[in-house]
Amino acid sequence: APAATPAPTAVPFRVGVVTDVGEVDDKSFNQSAWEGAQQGAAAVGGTAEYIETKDAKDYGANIAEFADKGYDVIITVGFALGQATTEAAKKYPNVKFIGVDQFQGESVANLSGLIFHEDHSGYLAGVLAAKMTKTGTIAAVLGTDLVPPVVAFKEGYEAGAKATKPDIKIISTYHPGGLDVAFTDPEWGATTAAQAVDQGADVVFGAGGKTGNGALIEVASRDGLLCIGVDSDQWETVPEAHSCLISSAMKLITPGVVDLIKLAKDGQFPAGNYFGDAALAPFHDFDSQVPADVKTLIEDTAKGLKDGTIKTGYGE
Amino acid sequence: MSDIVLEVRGITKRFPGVLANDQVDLTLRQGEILALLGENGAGKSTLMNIVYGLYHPDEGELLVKGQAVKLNGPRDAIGRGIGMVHQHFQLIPVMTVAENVVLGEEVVRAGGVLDRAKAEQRVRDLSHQYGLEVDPAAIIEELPVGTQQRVEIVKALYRKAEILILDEPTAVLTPQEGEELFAIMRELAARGVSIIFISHKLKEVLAVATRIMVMRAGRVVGEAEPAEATEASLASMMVGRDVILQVPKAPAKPGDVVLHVDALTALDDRKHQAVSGVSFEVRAGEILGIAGVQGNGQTELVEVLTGLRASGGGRVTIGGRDLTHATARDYTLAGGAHIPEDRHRYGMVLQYTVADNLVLNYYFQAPFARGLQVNQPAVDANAVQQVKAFDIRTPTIDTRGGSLSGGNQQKVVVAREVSRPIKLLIASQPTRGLDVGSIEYIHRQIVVQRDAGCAVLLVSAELDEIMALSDRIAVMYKGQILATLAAADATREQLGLLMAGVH
Amino acid sequence: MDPVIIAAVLSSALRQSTPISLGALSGLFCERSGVINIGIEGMMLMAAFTGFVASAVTGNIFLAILVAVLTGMLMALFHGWLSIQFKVDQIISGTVINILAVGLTGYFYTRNLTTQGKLEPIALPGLSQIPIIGRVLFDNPPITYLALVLVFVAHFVLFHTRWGLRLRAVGEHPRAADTLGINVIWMRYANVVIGGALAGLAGAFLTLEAVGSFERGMTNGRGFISLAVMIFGKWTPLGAWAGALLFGFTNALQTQLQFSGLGSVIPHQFVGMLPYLLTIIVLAGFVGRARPPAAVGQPYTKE
Amino acid sequence: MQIKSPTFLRSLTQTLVLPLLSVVTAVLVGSLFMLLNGYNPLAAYAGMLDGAFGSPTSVARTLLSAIPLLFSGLSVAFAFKGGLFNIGGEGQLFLGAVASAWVGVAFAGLPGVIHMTLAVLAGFIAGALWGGISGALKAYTGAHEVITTIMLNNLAIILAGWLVSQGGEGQTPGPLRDPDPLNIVPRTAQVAESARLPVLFKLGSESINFGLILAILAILIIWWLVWRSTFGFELRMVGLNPSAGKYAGVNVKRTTITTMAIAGGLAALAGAIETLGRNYYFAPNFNTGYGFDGIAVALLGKSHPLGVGLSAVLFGAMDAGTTRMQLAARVPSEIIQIVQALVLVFIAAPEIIRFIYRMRLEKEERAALSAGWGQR
Ligand SMILES: Nc1ncnc2c1ncn2[C@@H]1O[C@H](COP(=O)(O)OP(=O)(O)OP(=O)(O)O)[C@@H](O)[C@H]1O
Ligand SMILES: Nc1ncnc2c1ncn2[C@@H]1O[C@H](COP(=O)(O)OP(=O)(O)OP(=O)(O)O)[C@@H](O)[C@H]1O
Ligand SMILES: [Mg+2]
Ligand SMILES: [Mg+2]
Repeated sequence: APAATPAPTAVPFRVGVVTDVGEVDDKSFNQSAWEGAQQGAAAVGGTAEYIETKDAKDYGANIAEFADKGYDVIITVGFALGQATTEAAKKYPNVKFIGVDQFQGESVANLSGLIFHEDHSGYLAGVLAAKMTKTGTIAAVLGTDLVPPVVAFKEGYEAGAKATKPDIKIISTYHPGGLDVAFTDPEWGATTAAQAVDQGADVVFGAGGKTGNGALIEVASRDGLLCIGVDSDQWETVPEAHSCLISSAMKLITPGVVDLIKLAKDGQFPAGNYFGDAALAPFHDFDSQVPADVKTLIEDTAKGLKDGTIKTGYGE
Repeated sequence: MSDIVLEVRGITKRFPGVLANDQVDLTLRQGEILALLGENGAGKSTLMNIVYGLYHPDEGELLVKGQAVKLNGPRDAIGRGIGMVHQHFQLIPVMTVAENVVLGEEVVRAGGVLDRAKAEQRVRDLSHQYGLEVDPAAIIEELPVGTQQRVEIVKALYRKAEILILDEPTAVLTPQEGEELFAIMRELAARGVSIIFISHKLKEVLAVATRIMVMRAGRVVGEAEPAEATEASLASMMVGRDVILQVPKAPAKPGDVVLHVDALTALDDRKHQAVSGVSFEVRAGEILGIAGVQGNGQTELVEVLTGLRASGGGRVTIGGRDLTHATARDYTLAGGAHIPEDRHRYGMVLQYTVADNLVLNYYFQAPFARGLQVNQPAVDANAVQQVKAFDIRTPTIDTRGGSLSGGNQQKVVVAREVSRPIKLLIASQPTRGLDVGSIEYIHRQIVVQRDAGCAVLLVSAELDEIMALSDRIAVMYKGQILATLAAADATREQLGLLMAGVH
Repeated sequence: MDPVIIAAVLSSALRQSTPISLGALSGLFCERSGVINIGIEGMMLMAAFTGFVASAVTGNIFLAILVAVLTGMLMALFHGWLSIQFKVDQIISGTVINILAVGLTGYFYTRNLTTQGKLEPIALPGLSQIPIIGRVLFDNPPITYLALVLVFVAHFVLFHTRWGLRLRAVGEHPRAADTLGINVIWMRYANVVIGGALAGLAGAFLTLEAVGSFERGMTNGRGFISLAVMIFGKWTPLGAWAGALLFGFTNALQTQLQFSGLGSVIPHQFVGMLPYLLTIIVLAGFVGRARPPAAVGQPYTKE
Repeated sequence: MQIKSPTFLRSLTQTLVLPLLSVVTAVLVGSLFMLLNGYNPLAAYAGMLDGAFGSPTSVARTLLSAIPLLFSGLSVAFAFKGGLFNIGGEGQLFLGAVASAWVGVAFAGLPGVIHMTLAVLAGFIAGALWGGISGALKAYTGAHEVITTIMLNNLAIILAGWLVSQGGEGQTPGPLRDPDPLNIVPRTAQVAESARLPVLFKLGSESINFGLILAILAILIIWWLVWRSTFGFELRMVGLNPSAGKYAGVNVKRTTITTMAIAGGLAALAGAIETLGRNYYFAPNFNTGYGFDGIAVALLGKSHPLGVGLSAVLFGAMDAGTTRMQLAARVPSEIIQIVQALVLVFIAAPEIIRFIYRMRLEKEERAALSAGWGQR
């Protein structure tokens, strides 16, 4: 049996992370959340531990694994864990839950959904794409519309592009399959990107896990094209795409998680939805290729989105 | 011409529970036609399969042209000039004649590319040389059985066979086709080919063999010269006692028409017309025998009548009820019984117990079913009774049907079909592959049913069976009934000609 | 219609058909010899994985293809061992292959492996200049060309060579082949392994040519579609190829329909169902007189 | 005349010995894998046992995983008996979940028992229709069920997704989507209390719902249906020898369709019970994989309802124990899939077990799924 004996005195503040299907160092959601958990735990003088989920069936059990041991904060990563997290939050009212990417329809006192304005970063990506395209055609290769953040990215992207260049042609497509394949079909992403590029798209936004990564790598294999990643700074996660990756439409999970852990420790845990920041990643090697006026436009747009003077149109 | 080309010395072959060959000796001289006779299961095919390298003997040795050989497979046998035509043809139905002939010894160009034209030419040359007419480009499944058999012989000759084994080659042939085959065999023998020929038909053996060897229960029990032997002497040598294969049978007392078939047509599996406008009737208390070479539409006719195949036109009534488009269930419920031609395919579920097989098509009726449930006690009670009444040799009634011997399996089928009240019995090749004892038993059951007032339709490729049992005989040829004769008036020769389509 | 769009759709169709036709050829060699192969999916997945790992570790993409093909052959050997040697029901044996592949690729999945590059398109001089066709057919990466060639090679081998004749013979009537001295067991093993090599190539296509990276479960049913396509093509290479092209085309078409903005008119899911619906309809409606090899699924016992 | 065969007891032990040895051997080979990769198999398996049976809560989780596995396993096993291979469990499960959620939501206000019964039935019927399509395609066109069920899986999953999807701007949401504007998650609304499966008892921190009773009933009913009813007599006959079935007057087409329909319904019940007993709504990220796991469960259980029950518990335990195994030994949980595949290999090829343990095993009946491959 595992050594699960709790220390008799002065139990430290314990943070547990349950990943979505995949590894904790996936350089994406899981890793960002795990880093946030470690930094947050350190900041409040606690410890952090993780469980990697291997099968969607195990969400509930994995959460319970921490909850049963009396962890203080449990972070569940990803939209897919939303249901299991809500259930667990109701069952374990003394544990604080942070659901990354989980929109809260109803408010549960010990559950906070860390969500993002994906449409904002999508909008910024759209502005960038519209400014950088030479052909006037840009594309988006997306995971499934069953996942609202993906829809938000898309709607934001299209709105940003249109606002910047009204006559722009945007060709975008969702993966036709179910949730089980939509984010893990890189070849579909690649061939779909190719189909878009073949008809003139020169900037491709790949938003859909490994499916989107497939699109990025495909674009990278062709000369003179640009691609935009999603979620985290994909410069770090998809080195194969360096030759085209101009930026990524990010949601800043790590600082969001850190904030929420601190709030939990301070007893100011916000029930319901908690908005983290959404932003565009650095341009890395493309920094010199992005004209100064474009950079300024993006900074201004980001400000406008934040203060509400610019609207993406999504969810209104 | 007394060179010994093949010598078999002390061959023994055991199968689990069976001693198939027991210290068998055999010699074959060049240019002779040696007939091998014996009951079912006597071990003839086993012996030949050993000579052809398919089986390995447990004991004994083989000498080809005086040289001891060890055959590790057919390839070795072929290499030694041995060819075999199997009882069940070993032809690939979807391929052409030429492809079947050259398979394994293909005519190829560089890189293993088939040279079709050359292969076809080789086949054509061979068939001219030996007078075996075959079209090398024809697809096997489109050919009549007689032609398929010629292909098998060409296959052997192509491999330069000097020793040719023919395992029951005439079982599927018309008497006329049989004659043609004998001519071919004599021609081959004259050219120095040595032939071993297996048959159950004593007349043929006497006609074509130059020497006869008889096996029983795995042993050689005697030899005979055709000039001196008679059918009776051969039969008693085979069985070990005097045989009278005459079923005792009083004259028929026909009653009302039970089965009426009018202008019936049907297609075979390949959608070719197999039954073309057949009409006949069978009365209560009589046996109508349908004679004919296999493959002339009898199978399809029986399947239509018993609800296993859709009719293509015409009309069928049983006891006045229209059953033209009946299912097998309708047929059963109308008082029909069916002993199917292929008991493994239709007659039994080999994995089911004997008890379940005894109610196979009757399980849904009281007392075997109660509501939605099978009434197992009733099924078992029935089995106990039938096993006794029909002398079915089985360890228990829960034994799987598949582990019974062929004769006992057939008894299960017969018991099931005749032990319920029936008006009509259709028996198709009811004794195929059975030993003498079982044949006698089943023949007697058929006559008992007739005498009890049941109408019987008997379909058989065995002329002797037809002649022994039938009250009237219809001959089927190419999907039609050529003639219907009273059994008393029919002669073998007449029937033989009709079966070949001559009238 | 815009020729650029036509070319884009056709290219995508050809690309999506490539792993499917390789998979179908894999099934074909197995089934023509009498062995059902529903393990194509697993063989593809395993090969995609090992090929990727080999490429990441050695940096040699051709060596990686070799590794992928060998992996497919090894998996096939296992399938043969179970179904030919031990006479395990061939469908169960294929299922085992599939489950095992998911388990093994997941278990050995190595984090953060990346390869530098994938197989690049090679434009055939002259031919690639032909309008539309040139772009679609003559400007492709190597495995795509190879797959096209293999369709015709398979056709030729199957119907015009000694090997093909014997292969079909053991699938139709193994006993007959046996009586002519053809080694049925060996022929079946050999062709199942050839089938494995083809499935392995399909896997190599996915990671080494199409995507350039591996993801768990990335075959996403392509092996099963291959199987359907093989039956659709009535167990012939050319027919299977036609089926694969049709499947690739419906997929490319559904993407194009979304590009054209149709997605906001009718839910894109309906368009996404097209390829599967079409496969069922075609299988049920048109395969009609298709006749599988007579002995497929039956283990051969030498007396 | 002896009625019962004397080897009954011996064959029973043999029936049990083989699966047991198969599991043990697979576990040992799994250990080998772990040792090779530097994991500690003892810690891993100990963690697994603890997670599966170590506490009342663990036992409850094993049971809760076993219930859907039992239904999808029974589905595959039942179809096997009729000579059909249902790989369509996954899609049938989805539709069962959707249909029961729909009834659970749409018919709120019905009296409890009636509403719950209707919701469960709706799930069954949805799966039965979906399975029946494959059966009908097989019966009337000869399209092989392996392929049609795979295609129908894809269709069902896409269809179920659309039913609850939000879609993009300007698109109509799927008809079953939760109308609550605050909920952006694509899922149905919560099923009414009246349609939920009642909780039977609490085991540790988990609640065991009425699904357990349904599972036990299903085992008994399927056993009766296959081995005692006249339909079962026909079903097995068609499975073993369709020609003989035709000869015996069985409507083979109808039996094929009915068999696939019942199989589809059984798999769908797994989805219905998950929805009505645990989740209380359908969402497309609804637990997946039970449909495919059912194949292994059925094969391990030798397609006997009781055997399927036992193997469902074994697989359920493996599922429930995975998490703790991972925590205890940090071993990738895919090792479980490898072990499961190995169990299958050994079950399907007893010669390997016989070879390893130098023992004699009676020749036994083999599944013959391949018989109708691609044929009309
Ligand atoms: N492969 C086998 N396995 C087990 N027993 C066998 C096998 N082949 C033949 N036998 C048995 O060996 C005996 C001899 O069979 P064989 O086929 O040689 O007889 P046969 O003389 O050719 O009979 P028939 O006249 O029916 O052709 C029979 O009892 C048969 O059941
Ligand atoms: N495994 C077996 N167990 C028991 N009996 C068998 C077995 N295999 C075959 N037999 C029986 O042995 C006999 C010979 O079988 P086989 O398949 O060789 O047919 P055959 O009639 O002898 O054909 P041929 O004469 O053309 O060789 C048949 O009666 C068959 O029923
Ligand atoms: Mg014989
Ligand atoms: Mg015989």
